[in-house]
Amino acid sequence: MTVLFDLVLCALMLLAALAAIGGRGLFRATVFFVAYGITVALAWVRLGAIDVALAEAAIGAGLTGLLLLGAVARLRRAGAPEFPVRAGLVPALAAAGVAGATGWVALRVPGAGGLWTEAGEALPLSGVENPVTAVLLNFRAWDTLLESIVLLAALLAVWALAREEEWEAPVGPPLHARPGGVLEGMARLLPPVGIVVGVFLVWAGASQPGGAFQGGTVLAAVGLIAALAGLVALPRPDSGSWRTALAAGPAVFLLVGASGLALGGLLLFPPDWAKAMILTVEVFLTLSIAATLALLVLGPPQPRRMP
Amino acid sequence: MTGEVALAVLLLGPLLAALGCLLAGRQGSTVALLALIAGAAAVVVLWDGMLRTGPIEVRLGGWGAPLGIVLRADGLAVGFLAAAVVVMGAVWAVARHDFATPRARDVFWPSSMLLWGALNAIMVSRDLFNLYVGLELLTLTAVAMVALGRGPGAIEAALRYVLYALMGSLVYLLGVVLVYHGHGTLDLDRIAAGRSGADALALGLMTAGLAIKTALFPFHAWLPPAHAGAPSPASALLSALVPKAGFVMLVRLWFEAMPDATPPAALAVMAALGAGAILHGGLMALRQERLKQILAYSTVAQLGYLFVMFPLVGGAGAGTAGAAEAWAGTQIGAFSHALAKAAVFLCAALWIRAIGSDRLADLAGLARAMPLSCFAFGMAAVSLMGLPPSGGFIAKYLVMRASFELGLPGWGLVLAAGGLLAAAYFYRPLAALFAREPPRVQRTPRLLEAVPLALALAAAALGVLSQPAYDLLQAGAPAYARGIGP
Amino acid sequence: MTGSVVLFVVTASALIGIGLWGFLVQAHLLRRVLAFNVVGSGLFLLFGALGWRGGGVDPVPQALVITGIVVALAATAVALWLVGRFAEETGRADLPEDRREDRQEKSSAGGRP
Amino acid sequence: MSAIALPDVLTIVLTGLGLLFFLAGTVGLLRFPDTFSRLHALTKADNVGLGLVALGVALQAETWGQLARIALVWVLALVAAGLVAQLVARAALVDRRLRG
Amino acid sequence: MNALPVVILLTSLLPAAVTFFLPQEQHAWRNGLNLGGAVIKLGLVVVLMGAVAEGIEPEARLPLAPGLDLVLRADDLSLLFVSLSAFLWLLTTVYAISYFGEKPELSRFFGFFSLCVAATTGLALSGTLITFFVFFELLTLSTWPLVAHKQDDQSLAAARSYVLYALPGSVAVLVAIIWLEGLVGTVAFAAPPDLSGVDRWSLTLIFVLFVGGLGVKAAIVPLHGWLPGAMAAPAPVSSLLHAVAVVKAGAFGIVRVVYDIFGVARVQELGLGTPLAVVASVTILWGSVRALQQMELKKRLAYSTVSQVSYIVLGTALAGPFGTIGGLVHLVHQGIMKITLFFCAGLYDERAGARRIEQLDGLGQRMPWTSAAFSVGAMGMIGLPPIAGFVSKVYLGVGAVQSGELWVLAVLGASTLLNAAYFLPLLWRIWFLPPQTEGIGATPIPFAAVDERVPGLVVPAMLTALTSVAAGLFAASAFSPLGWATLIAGGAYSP
Repeated sequence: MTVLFDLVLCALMLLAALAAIGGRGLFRATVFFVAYGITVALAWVRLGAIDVALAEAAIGAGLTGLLLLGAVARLRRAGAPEFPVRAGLVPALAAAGVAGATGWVALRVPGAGGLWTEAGEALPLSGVENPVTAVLLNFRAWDTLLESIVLLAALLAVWALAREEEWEAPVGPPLHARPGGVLEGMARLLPPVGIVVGVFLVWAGASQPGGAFQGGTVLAAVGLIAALAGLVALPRPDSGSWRTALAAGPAVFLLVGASGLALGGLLLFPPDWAKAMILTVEVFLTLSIAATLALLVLGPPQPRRMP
Repeated sequence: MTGEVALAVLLLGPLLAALGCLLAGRQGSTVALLALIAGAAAVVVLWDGMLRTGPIEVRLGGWGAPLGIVLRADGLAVGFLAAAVVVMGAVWAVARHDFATPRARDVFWPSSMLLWGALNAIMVSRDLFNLYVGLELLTLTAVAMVALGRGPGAIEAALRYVLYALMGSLVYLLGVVLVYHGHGTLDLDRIAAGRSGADALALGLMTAGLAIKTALFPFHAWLPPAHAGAPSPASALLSALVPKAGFVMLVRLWFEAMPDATPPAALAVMAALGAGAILHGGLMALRQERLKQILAYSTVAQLGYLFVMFPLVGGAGAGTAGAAEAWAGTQIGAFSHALAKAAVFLCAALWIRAIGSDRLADLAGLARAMPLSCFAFGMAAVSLMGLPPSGGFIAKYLVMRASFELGLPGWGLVLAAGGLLAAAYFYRPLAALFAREPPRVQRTPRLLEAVPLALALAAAALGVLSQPAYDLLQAGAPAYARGIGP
Repeated sequence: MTGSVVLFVVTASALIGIGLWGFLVQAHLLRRVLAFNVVGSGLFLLFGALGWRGGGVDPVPQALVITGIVVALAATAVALWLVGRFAEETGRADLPEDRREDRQEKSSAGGRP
Repeated sequence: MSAIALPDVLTIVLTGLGLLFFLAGTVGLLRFPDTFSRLHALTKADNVGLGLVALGVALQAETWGQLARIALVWVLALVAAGLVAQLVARAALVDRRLRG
Repeated sequence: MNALPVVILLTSLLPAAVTFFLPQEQHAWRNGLNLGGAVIKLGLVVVLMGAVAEGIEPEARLPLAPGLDLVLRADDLSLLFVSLSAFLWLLTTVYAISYFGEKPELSRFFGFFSLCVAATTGLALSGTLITFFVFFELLTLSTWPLVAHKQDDQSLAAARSYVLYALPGSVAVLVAIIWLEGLVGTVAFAAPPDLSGVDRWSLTLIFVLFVGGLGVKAAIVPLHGWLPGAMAAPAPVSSLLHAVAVVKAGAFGIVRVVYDIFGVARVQELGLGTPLAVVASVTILWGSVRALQQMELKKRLAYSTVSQVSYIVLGTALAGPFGTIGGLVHLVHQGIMKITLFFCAGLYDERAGARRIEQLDGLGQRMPWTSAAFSVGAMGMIGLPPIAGFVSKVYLGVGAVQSGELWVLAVLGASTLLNAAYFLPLLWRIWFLPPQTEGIGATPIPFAAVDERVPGLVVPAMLTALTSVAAGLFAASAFSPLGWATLIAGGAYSP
């Protein structure tokens, strides 16, 4: 029974992917991409990796879809022409070659068993019960630290696109939400629920699927709705408070990591302190991730000229 | 213990400094200066510790190889850390005057610190996925700097750079997935211990990905517009340091992680691509009208030099003294290229500030108006051409001698031809500088001109005092690089 | 390997193939970024599927995939904003080297600025 | 097949009905001429369909927590559907007046 | 004692480093520094001469990389060239100081000028092939700005062609060195490598690469194209370049290759002696014929240099001690005589504005000292006793007979005639023809106003002329160039 479900799911995934890439209109392609993202999240659920399913749905389908939609609108505003999909034999052969080889090798070569056992043994010392969070925030904390810095670097790259004279202007697209309208009403209703869900996700991350990134994405979504509805003033790149929010997460992570030096090793979380240290890091990290993701979606500062 | 503290300063310092620069706004450059001083001190401590006790290994979080991430500062890594600090310091000195507007200042200083931090992280990391994240951070900061460029093509160059980089990192990641599936670990030394059927395909994919990131010949289309479009102090960083990260990763993969997964034919293909880069880069540089474009194509060519060593170090010559010479020569060549290329780009930065354009026609006669920076440009060009006295020459000599000893003289002649080509495309700007009537020049403080001169002299000094550089490379070098059998 | 995991591995490889084909053949920049994301999610799916043990997926690949997704998002955001800025400046959505003049450009329904 | 427990039968019946409503909504989407009638079909049919499916699944929930979550999902979906329908309708109206 | 070669090198390296940063108006400092450096260098060379005469061969070693050490070592052959360059550098510095006076960009000029001499000294004192190559390259780099000093189109074109010839030549030498070291390991001049194991074909190719690469600098015929063009450089540069630094470096290199690497016996055994002699002879004749056709004084002297340098190459190509001595001693004699001619050419150009041959008419009356020096130099070049030129030609002739290459005698005879053909008319015009007052022959400076009495220019010319005569007269003494050459040749032929 379950294999049939997986078959249908995989078929759906492939169809959605083909429609997203080969689809006629840009808007249609983006919509199919979001649908594709959801099916991939489902696939992760089927594989039993709930943390990743959450991340894929929230970030892979959600935020990326939002960015794509924003880009489609901007391209349309800029009047960039669309043109039909081109077939191409050589690229097709190359792509099929790589994919075929990868699939063939992945199936033929016996797996080396991965680090399931090592992670299991080290879990009690890691200070958290969820093995994924243990890997993310303890065993491979250095990766996650660099990853949070990557988000900041991406934001700097996006802000670099602003023209010189626009630097003082607030970020984000031109707003045309009707004051007192449905969007504003919604923007008042949703945030409390969103914040509860987000915080729960971060807190639950220690023992069940969840974590800083997934929680941060939900909080970012909440922030976006409030900002797009005009309830919250759109931030400006040179505003001190927003920059502190951006820098808080990585800074705490760095300082906690450095403090490990005194305890005998870089990025060392001694077992009995680990849970407390990881949670403090996670709280600040979530704050920064939410701020960075929201600002990434809002984009570089743009003048308030109406379309 | 002090080694680990020094490494911590070099890894966490730049990242903290970047956050500091973001918050400090106007005082961004001062925060950067503090970080650079700390970084320089840390490199000296590492260098000394390295020579005394061999490579410094750090098990992050105390977890050790399979589960956690291991960092190792061996001779090669410390050499690049030192080169990075020197180049960053020089770029800091010149960039202080350049990025006046709030937008440029608030993006350049944090990004440059992040770039430096990412480079340090990549040089010392022994974990494949950690290398991926470091490489991605390096690329995004580099894209940010290219996007800062004021010229018309800057946005297009940044876009092409990001597209190439995206696909490069994904292809590399595909290789990493296959390695994890085959070996069950991501640590270089543990991968070297085991064998897996997926090694060949994994290495092929990782090499393709890194070749795109290092702008090796067929995948170099993104580099010239990006490095010419970026503001000059930034292109000094981009050309001198960024492609070296991909190259070091390739060297570690091919010769430390999977030495015998590479058939001799593949080694020859890498060197052939390098030769193609030397030829194509050189010929294209001959046809450019703007100085920064010449320097950008020169980077494409000089990167080709680094790949000529592959068939000499691996394959038949593996483990012989010749292989160790070729390896050491190439690394010294990489260090001196970093110093010299940074020097010539910083000269371009000063000249663009002084006369507003880098077209060869407008540069005519600059030797009279700005003698110091023109002399620096000449010195650095000498090193890039591989003429004595310079690090470039020592590198060319060592690799050529190794190629003759190992019975593959063809690759040595490629280097010789490359040197001639470099002389050809550097001659045009040099002759232009020497023309008679100096252009109208906006006053540049003499101290600023001394910065590229210091870098050029460092590149030349690498030619005279190359023994310490050689000893550093040998300390902690993996077996294949010490002339001892694998 | 049970049947469904093999299925996921095959699908993931197919997704990588489709994405790579899309990236290489498309001229429109937005579609190429979209294709990049398809390759990314396919690749992560492959990583997860290969790490499948008994009840769930080996935690290390899970963590790496989460990190990978976030990094992919960061890169996509930069790429998309660059595409937007490039379109605003040049009024086109494809890189010069991809333009083939013989292709008849069908202008979409979007309003002219 | 031995007698299936009552809740399972109900779950199958309810989810089946729910799917039927979804099908109706989709047919409406494809057949109706203009945006407004399509919106009408979608919001009505899909919301009822979702309610039925949620009810069916709720029967399988073991803990109150899961039940609360399913209810939260249903409420959020309803609110979101209503909001989006409003916005799309307004956008269509503005678009028609511009091009009208 | 081992540090002596390094100190000699520093006496021109340090002044170069400091002079670059001296502002233009610091004439006193700049001249003092360079002259001081030159005098100290000459003194140290004399001390070194004493040491080497007693058989001590000081050596200094700076390790660069594995198997790549910079070695400075003084042996009799290197001393011959170092003494020549030290002596002539002092005179040329004096000459250049008064030649330039207040002209612009002097710090740059004197900086590269002393860098160029440092390269020549290093090249002469080099102990291994790779050290020789490092200084060989440094010479090219430091002479480029000197040739392009005037920064006008003509000198930039000359500098361009100079680099166009020199760099491929240096690549040839580098490939030869690396190929040889790939076969026999690091090559030191003190202990000639054992080439028995190497096959004839590679040895011949390596030899051809060496001669080709070094031949560019030694201006052997097909590769001499850059030399006449380099006349666009100011007089002190063309005199130092052609009499001492660049041209002799090439010849010195070939001498090193033939004597200290291959060994005369092996060169003959490989059958390379005769072809080298043929190439040298072709150059000698071709240079003289072209010199005959030149109407500009400096161009004529340039082509004369092309042919004269090949005497040295001819000497090395002839088997037997006399040929060797002839070649070696000509290395010094040609240097002294040619620099005299260039000093005088510079004087005629600077003081009388005479560049073309016909403008020389009657200058003997107004510029007697210069013309006297010029005549001594010219006659020396032709080979008339008692001036030095005669000694080298005699030894070369005897060497030719000794090695059984009789046709070389004919070449020497013919070239002597040709020398006479392009030098004697000059002397005739200077001393016996009346000055031309106007028309194409007249010099821009009115004849009456021509005045040569600038000590800084005339004294060096006179000194070099006297040295040429002294070298000829006291050839027999141990410390004369001939004495040194015999000492070296003795070494080359002893087993």
